[in-house]
Amino acid sequence: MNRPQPVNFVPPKTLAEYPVGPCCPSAHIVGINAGMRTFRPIIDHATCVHCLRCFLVCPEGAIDKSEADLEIDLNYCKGCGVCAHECKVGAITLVKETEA
Amino acid sequence: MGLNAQNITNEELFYGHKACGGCGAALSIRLVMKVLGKRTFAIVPPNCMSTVAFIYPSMTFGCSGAITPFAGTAAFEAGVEAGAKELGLTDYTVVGFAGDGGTADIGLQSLSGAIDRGDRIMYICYDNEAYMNTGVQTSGLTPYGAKTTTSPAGDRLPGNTKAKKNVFEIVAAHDIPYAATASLGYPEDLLNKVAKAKAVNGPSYIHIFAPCPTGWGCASELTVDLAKKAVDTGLWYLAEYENHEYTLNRNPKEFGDVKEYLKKQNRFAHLKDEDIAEICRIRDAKWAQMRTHWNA
Amino acid sequence: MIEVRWHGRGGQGAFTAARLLGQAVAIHEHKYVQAFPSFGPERRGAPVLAFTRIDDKKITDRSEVETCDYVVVLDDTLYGDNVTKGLKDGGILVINTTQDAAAFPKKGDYTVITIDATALALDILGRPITNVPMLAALVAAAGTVNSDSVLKAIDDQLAPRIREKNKALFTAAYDKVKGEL
Amino acid sequence: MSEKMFICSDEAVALGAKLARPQVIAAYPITPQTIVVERLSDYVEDGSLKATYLHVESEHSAITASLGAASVGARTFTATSSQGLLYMTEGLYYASGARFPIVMMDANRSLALPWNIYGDQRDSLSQLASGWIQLYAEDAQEALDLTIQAYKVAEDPEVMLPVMVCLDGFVLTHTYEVVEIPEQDKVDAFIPYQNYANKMDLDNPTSNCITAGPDYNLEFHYQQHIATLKAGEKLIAADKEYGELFGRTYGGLVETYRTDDADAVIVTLGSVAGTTRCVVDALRAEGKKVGLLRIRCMRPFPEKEIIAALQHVKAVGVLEKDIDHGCEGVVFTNVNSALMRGTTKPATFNFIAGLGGRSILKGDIAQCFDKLLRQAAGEPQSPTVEFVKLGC
Repeated sequence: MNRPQPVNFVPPKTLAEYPVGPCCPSAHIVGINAGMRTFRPIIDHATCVHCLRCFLVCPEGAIDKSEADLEIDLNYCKGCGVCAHECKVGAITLVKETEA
Repeated sequence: MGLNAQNITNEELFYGHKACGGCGAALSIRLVMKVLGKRTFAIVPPNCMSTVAFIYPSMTFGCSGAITPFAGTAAFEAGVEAGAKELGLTDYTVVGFAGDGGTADIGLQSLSGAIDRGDRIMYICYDNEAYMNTGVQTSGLTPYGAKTTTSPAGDRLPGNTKAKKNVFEIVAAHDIPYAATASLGYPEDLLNKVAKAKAVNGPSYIHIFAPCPTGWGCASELTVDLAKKAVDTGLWYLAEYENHEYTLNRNPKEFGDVKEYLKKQNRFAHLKDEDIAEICRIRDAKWAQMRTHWNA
Repeated sequence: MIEVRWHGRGGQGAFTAARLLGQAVAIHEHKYVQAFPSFGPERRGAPVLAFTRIDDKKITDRSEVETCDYVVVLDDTLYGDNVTKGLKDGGILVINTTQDAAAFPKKGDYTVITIDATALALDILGRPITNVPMLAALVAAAGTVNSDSVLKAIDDQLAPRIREKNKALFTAAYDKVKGEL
Repeated sequence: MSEKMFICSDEAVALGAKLARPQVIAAYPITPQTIVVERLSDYVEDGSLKATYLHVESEHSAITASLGAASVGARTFTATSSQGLLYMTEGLYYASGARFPIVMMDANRSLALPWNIYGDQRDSLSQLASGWIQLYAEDAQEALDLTIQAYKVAEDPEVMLPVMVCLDGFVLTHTYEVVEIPEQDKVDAFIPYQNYANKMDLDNPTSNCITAGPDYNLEFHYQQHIATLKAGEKLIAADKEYGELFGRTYGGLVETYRTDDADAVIVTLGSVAGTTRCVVDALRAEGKKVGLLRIRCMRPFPEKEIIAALQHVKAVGVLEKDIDHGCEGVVFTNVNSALMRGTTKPATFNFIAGLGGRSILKGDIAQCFDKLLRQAAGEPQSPTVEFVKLGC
């Protein structure tokens, strides 16, 4: 998996610890979005033809193409279903999170 | 060979945002950033994207970014560009990401000014056809017949009574070096237009058709599908303006089923057949003009 | 403190005269000066005022000029009560006119100096621009400013192509008034 | 050697700005600010100032482009007036909130309606809460000096706030007087360019001008408040250092004139202070114990200085060119509030004058003093907000 990871953020306690005005390092994600997900996409790697349509159209960028098999970053996948809908070979199925 | 899913970077520069599932705006930014890379100043007015991307302490842009006053996306960009140039910075892109309201309505003045001055900035309009961040109000880019919270549909009105403002051609009328329309339904086309815009030594503009499942009242998995159908039905078009000329990138012989496109969206659920006929009439008039006057 | 009020019409250069005088005494005679126009949008032909305040010490007074030592009128069609208003006893009124001083009956104990600056300007500049000859007339009549300072100010402030002619015009007007005093 | 020039305050500000070497200038013309932007564009054109001049399409864009330029660490200058300042309002709050050290000249001009181009101070005084350091010049020399000092204060790492240099429309902007022009090398040494800690940096990307929810918002404002107060000390220090380098000091946040033993003092700001000084001298010559307190800095508000100078005075009048309709003059509100914190409080009176460019004559000011002296002599005066020279 090669996706940005959440940082361990310690809230500033003193004025000196606050940035000068509201600014912050970029790519500074705090917490995960998995809680927004009702359905979880599951890739059937045997069916997948690696066309990368799902990688391309994922609004989250949660599908990682760096390995031989595509991986989904479940920390940030919201389960919107675009990947499954756009998959031309039906390699992605959505499973209810409670049943996954 | 152009950019595509195979050769585009795996690196994400818009990641971990709190947008709704299936957000077309977020996908637009994500794809654009893949082409622009990390040496980018991303300027975003107050809209859904700044709201989900810049909440202290959670920052989802991987590049430099800032929230600008709503009406001033292009002006802020112009300032960044001028400052960066004066400080001797090289090899960077200044891009703005504004929605349809931030572009066609409140931001139009500053967009016009920046294009007119020839500032080297890129401006992306992600068009989801209403003010979504404030709860789906009509914008200058809301299409005819769409129901919003300020263009209700009832016995007297069919929802919004105006066709979309033609921002692409307003921008082109400045004789901008490069402008294009795009759709999330054709992501490879979008990537390559962004690459083209990035290379322009002057202002460039890309107008992306970007569905909003929440605002449109449709299933979240339909974002890309609806964006493609909008193009296939002729309700949106893929075009470019460069070298003082318009070019139509897709010129379908036959349009897809408009009713099928509309009926997947709650914002159009109320439309009667005559309203749909009016939508088709607006479409056909636009295509007749484009096919006559533009390179196809 | 010496206060000068200039009456002209928009486009005649009354404020330029006020500034030239200011430049002359401020930069070349090291005095303290304020020069300012009547405020607001200037429209060609409309009556306008300009002011010069001169003192040996720093001038902090920013109020309107209420009384003045010298009044300069660039165009005698502007002559009226507002021209003589506030003119101090012992002061000087300088008018661009073809008429004699007697045509401007005094309303106080001041001196009236007349000069046909338009004729001089037409003769030397070829245009009826009377601000420089009227400045010359004032300098000649008042005697408190060195004419060399004004010639230097003309060098400082006017565009090169009009400098020499305006200096000639200044000298001509200055000599004429001095000769008649 | 410094050079003396006979110029107006607009030109003085343009020269001050040029000496400060801004890298970006973004401005939109408005009377009576226009001479500033005309001169600056001349300097950029003739190469005497190396900067990018952005001819923007509105004041909203002028301040927004300034935000953009400052956000990458470029020294930035802009100028406006009146309606233009109001049109900038949104961006003013961005600039101070983002802690961008933009310097702006405001040519004080009345606000519509009634439509009016003449000088009063309703424009800048309407923006006291915008978070900008707000300075008021009395003459062209001070306007130039403040423009340079503004960068010193704005860019101080402990401050990092925008500064508005205000000067009276026409009365200053269009009045020519002798101004001493500082030497460029000395100005360079006084305000060397420095990196902004909060800028966007390509090599270490940051997100700027961001959102802070209820859990962090208050702290950012507290931080900004502390920095604004700090700016007061920095201005005093800058004035002192400037004096050592250039031979001119103005005395900090307020300037007092013959207040030490005064029974009656007029508090005012901007060019009318100069006229008041003449009136003070005239009345002193008659044996009347009167004085002047000129506020040079409205934000941060010089509470301590005002209490120290005025709490023992019997009657204080605030003479100001603005009105908060249905209340009182804004300067009066501020002065009164400060005096409430003193050990004793003088009787205070508010004089509204000069609105829409109405002239303030020496006699008008003398009448204000007359009211204050009567009060001081034990004859209670009406506390009602008084419109000076009201014609109805």
